Amino acid sequence: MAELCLVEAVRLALERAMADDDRVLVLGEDVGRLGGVFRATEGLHARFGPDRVLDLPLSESIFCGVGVGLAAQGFRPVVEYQFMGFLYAGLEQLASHAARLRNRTRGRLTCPMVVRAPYGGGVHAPELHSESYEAILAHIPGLRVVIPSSPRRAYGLLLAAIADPDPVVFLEPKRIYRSVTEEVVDDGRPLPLDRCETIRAGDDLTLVSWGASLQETLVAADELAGDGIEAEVIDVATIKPLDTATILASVERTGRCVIVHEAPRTAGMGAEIAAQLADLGVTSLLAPVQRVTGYDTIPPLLRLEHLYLPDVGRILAAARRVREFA
Amino acid sequence: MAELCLVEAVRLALERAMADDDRVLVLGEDVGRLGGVFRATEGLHARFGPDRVLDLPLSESIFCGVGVGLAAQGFRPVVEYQFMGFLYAGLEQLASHAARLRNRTRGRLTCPMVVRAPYGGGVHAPELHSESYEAILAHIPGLRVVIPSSPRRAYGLLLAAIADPDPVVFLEPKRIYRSVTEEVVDDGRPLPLDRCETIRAGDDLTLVSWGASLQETLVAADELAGDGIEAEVIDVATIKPLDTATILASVERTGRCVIVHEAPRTAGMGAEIAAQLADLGVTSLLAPVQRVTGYDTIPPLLRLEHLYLPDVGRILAAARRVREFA
Amino acid sequence: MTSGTPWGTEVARFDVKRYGCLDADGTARGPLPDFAHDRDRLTALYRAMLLTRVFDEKAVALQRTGRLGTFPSSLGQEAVAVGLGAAMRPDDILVPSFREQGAQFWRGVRPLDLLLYWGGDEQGSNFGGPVEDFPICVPVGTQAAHAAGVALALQLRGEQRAVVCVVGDGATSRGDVNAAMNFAGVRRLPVVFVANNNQWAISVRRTAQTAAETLAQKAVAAGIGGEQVDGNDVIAVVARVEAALERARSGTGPTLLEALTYRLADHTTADDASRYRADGELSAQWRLDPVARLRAHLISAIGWQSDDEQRLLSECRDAIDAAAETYLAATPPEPTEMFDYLHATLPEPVRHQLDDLLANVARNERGHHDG
Amino acid sequence: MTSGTPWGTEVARFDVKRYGCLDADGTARGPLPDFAHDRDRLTALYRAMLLTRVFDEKAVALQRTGRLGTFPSSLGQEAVAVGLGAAMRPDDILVPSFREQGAQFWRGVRPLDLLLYWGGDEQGSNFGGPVEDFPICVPVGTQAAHAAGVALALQLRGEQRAVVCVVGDGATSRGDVNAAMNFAGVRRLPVVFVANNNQWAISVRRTAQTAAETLAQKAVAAGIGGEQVDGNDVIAVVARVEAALERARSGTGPTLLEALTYRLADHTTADDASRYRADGELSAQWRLDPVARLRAHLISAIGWQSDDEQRLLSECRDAIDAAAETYLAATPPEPTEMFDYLHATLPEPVRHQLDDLLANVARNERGHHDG
Ligand SMILES: Cc1ncc(C[n+]2csc(CCOP(=O)(O)OP(=O)(O)O)c2C)c(N)n1
Ligand SMILES: Cc1ncc(C[n+]2csc(CCOP(=O)(O)OP(=O)(O)O)c2C)c(N)n1
Ligand SMILES: [Mg+2]
Ligand SMILES: [Mg+2]
Repeated sequence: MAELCLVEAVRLALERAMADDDRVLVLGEDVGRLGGVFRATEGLHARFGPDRVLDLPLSESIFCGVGVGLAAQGFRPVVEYQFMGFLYAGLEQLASHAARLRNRTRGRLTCPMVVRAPYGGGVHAPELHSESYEAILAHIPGLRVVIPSSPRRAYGLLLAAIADPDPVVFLEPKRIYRSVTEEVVDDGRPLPLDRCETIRAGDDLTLVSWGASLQETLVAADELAGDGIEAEVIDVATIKPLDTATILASVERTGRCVIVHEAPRTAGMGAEIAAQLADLGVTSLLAPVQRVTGYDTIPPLLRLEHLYLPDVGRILAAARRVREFA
Repeated sequence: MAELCLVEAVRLALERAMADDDRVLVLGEDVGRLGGVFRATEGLHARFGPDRVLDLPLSESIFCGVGVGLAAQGFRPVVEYQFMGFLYAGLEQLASHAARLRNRTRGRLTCPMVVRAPYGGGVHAPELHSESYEAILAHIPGLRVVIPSSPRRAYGLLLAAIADPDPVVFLEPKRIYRSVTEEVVDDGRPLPLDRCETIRAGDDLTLVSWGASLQETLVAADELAGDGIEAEVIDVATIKPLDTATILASVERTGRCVIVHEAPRTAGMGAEIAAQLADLGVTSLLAPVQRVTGYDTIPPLLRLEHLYLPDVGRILAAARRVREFA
Repeated sequence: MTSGTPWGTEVARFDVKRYGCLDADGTARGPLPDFAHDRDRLTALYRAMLLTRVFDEKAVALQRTGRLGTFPSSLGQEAVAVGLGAAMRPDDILVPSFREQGAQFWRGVRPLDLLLYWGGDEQGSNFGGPVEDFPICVPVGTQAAHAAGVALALQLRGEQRAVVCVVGDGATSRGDVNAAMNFAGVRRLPVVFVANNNQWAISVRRTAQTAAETLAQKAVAAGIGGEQVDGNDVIAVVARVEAALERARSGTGPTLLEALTYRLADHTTADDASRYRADGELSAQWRLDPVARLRAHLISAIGWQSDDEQRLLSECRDAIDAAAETYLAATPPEPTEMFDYLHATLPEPVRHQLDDLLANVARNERGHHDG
Repeated sequence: MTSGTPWGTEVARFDVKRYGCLDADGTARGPLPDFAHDRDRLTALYRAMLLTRVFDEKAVALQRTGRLGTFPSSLGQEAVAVGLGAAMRPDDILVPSFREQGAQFWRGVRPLDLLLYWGGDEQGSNFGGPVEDFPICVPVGTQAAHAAGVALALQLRGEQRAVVCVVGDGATSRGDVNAAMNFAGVRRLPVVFVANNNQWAISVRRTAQTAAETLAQKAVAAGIGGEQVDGNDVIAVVARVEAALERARSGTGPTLLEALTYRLADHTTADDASRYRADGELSAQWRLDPVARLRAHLISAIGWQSDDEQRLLSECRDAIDAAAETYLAATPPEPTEMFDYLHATLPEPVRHQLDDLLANVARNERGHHDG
């Protein structure tokens, strides 16, 4: 049992999956000898060789398409996009083919593929290295979308994603790739792909978040606790399918909810969650659901980036608004 | 003054814009001599010639990029994607460049480009000819998203989109390209790009929709009127920026709301609207907002397509649910 | 002051060859490949081309009478599809575009399957026979990446099999097609790309797609072999695809084979080609009709008689009529099918939507508000 | 039974030439172009290359000390950027990748602008000077389509101007780069694509990008001219880019010019190239250093002295130091800037978000919860 950081847990899950199942392949840019620009595939090339860990030519538009071909043939490709900002070029293949192959052929061909990408801002990287558009992926029928927010969840969810018989997009919050560590047992045990995780219990308020923003959300919860307000904190983790039941049960109890995500506000996953709460929870809501999100602007370069991402102050302000709502 | 159908109104607006401003260019597949597969550009090639109406090689990934170059140089490109299903390949350029050029250069270069695409299902076409992912576009900061639902709105909104100094995605509900006609005055007058249109007044219930689904929504409103229930019907028209004020004012009055769209449910624009109603309208809502949408499945081929798209029955059932909510 | 320019040396050189066996009137230009001396083989090729033509006619007729969706005829291009289908081994894998019915039939996809497909039932892509073959691909050119992926799978498993991927002339402008060929080149994948150059992409002429003199030379960018073949000459198509497949299987690398043919039909039943193409062009191209050419060759080479022709034609018509009847009598898909294949197991949250569908179906059956 | 194969004729033929003027030791291989006899021109080129090198050094140092974001040095590639910049006319338009600081400086972008940019302030792309030039492009290869669009604009207006678009060797694998070149070919657009082949795309070698023997031959697919130039030979780069621009402006069509060079630096400051590349390779490449080569040429051709060298070097250092100081003293951007350039006018619904930002800034200033 070792203390691992999130990216190490990703690496461990990849290594475990590759060791257990030689249909698992890793493909992407710089995933080979370099081990990925974030080292998520470090050592895999050395251990499994160039026929299982493939550096692809720089052509994102075909990565997922190559994956579709491999997957249809029974392989389990894990395709890395170096940054989510460069996954736009892969959306055509994801939406038009990966997500549809099973349905199109009535199950004759299937697409057990995982698409991994580091996502989100806050690492002082250049432009287009901070995208966070999980909602776009969640809107596409036939895809599962997963975002781990801790090393253990990264390990278990990635194993589950690789084992899943259908395409899964696995987004890794790179801001906390190395900052969050915990003990991870390499037991090969997957986590369910359709469950939110309640990571802090509380009765006064529900805070819903995922990815790196969960860190600020937890800090906010601590601050609120200092004021005697006990917040329940839910890590959504599986963006799609969305475990509405867990969120709903919490909000029915607390009556108040703040959703935190760093993606832009309009048509983000926060909207979907808030809408479901409104659909189902109108009778129990004591205050309008608040969304603390990235703004509907272009994420600024690094000088202003910290003001774009939800911070503890904004979360607290929203929490106070829902608390004080008469 | 002539009775025009929707696609004729599109054509008229294009012709008018091209005649009034020779910076306006039309680019796409088959937009030239053929006049577009739906005839939206019919006659433009003959009138304005091959230097203003350009058939591009079949390479959707660069259409918007070419448009960015033209727009940065002061042209006003109107780029047609033959079907929205093939716009996935254009998303990288739209999201990474078109939407960002002004911000990236602090206004030095700008992108007054319009991207047109027929969208939506119900025309018995092959696979991937029925996409409806306006929510994906609306999630991308820096884009405007417009969907006309009548010939007059098509004419005025398209003129406004072309005149707008920033990129606009203009989605045309092809199911009603020819079925809806009305008189359109060719007066060159744009419509505002940030206003919903209330197309039927009523106090008992608000029905919110856009695009082709508005037709079923209006039929449902008529049926409800037969039962003595007066529904207000709002055509959202400008998906982004969203005219929340108009929708909210209506729902504050009626207390009940059904949103109808043919895109998949999860993270669709219905979620955004419902979330905003929940954000702001918790005090006035008498029933949970209902969403009648395409399902979170792959849109079926034509044999089952009619059961995928929201129909009058589903809208009425939802309307009854919000009416009868205690 | 002397003036000069930088000193240049040639560092690479390429050429593109065009291959053919039969002249337009069916005469052999020289010694034919072995298989072309086999009467059964020749008549099988002819039958497959005729069957395809009869199928296309029937499908267009069904569409015109509202009993089929939009349909792309392969009229005039039968030799490309049949030729490549015939060149493949059964365990090779076809990754088609949407106009290769001739190849699909050869490989065991039934006319019924394709009628179901174009009639709007996904079951049409759940064909038996070549179960590893890809289904028809609608987004132009996107199948090239799949072909590379499938070929990579075959290579990784060390199998002696290869992939044939078909793209149109229009599709060769798609960046991902170029990228897929490039990737295939890097790994010397066992794949043959056939560019089915029918001279048109809907209303856009081949010459408006690219300034390249040939499509075959797109191979040069990918560092793979490229050549042209007369696509109205089924014997040449079979021979060149076979040779390319041989290279693919033996690890010599991929090939881009440009098959020169012509789309004698409208783009699809939704198109009216007279809006953009001159009658004269069409009638000139009819003189190169691949079916007539092979028939002429059969007459001179194996003494094909008009009896033989009639027998074969009615055999094809019967087969296609029977398929059409079965198609028209087929039970429509169950509404719930739209949820059955979304994922291996339906996620809980989507179950509500299935319920909603069922409630709506029930409502519709009670006769209310049929949208 | 005779056995034959289809009859093949050559239908197209291509070659790729490589151009150079100076040997690795700076000796002219033959008569040099006129401009290379102009002392001022030569020293200007040398100064620009030196300035670029000094800038890169400074930028890396700033990054290492936490005062700049991730930065891509152009060490070893100065001749490509400076050469193409010098070949352009002021009213031509540059559509760069992200490693062409040498070209940008030549055209009037200030070192300060690029420091602001890599320091995380968008104002760095709001440069004066070449106001029609595109800003640095982060998504690899996507700029090629912009270049085609800009060139189309110039062509439609009938202007005698042209575009230079730079892509890396890795970028040539991107489908959209191929598609953009193809489109440029179809319309004979006034554009020169420079493939800055520094042999690496982060950790991926040029030979793993494509099986093509040269990147120049990617031009063949697009039906445009393609050639190689020694990218460590600034005289050859200037001459060949000038010639290509001349062809572009005169309507002869686009060119793909592969400039052969080497990335002597890490990919960016975030990279550690020693993980994937052998020291031996690096030291061999240092012997081809373009700055040393031009210096050697200057010494023999115009009697360049070590005094001249020292004077120039300290001039460059002073200029860059001054830029760095101005950069470090620059006022940070206003928070509201993130809303100011979203659209020409801020849509009403986003105004609430601007208010939220301002409230947050105020909160932070009061010292609470600085995230
Ligand atoms: C990506 C994409 N863009 C546009 C279309 C619409 N479309 C269908 S076929 C076609 C032309 C294809 O031309 P070509 O590749 O030459 O094939 P052909 O139809 O001639 O067989 C177009 C534009 C499509 N199906 N997919
Ligand atoms: C579309 C895209 N994919 C990936 C990246 C990450 N990335 C930045 S530079 C680079 C390699 C580019 O190689 P090359 O084109 O040879 O240019 P060079 O860096 O050598 O100048 C990669 C993969 C990116 N910026 N954009
Ligand atoms: Mg064609
Ligand atoms: Mg490189």
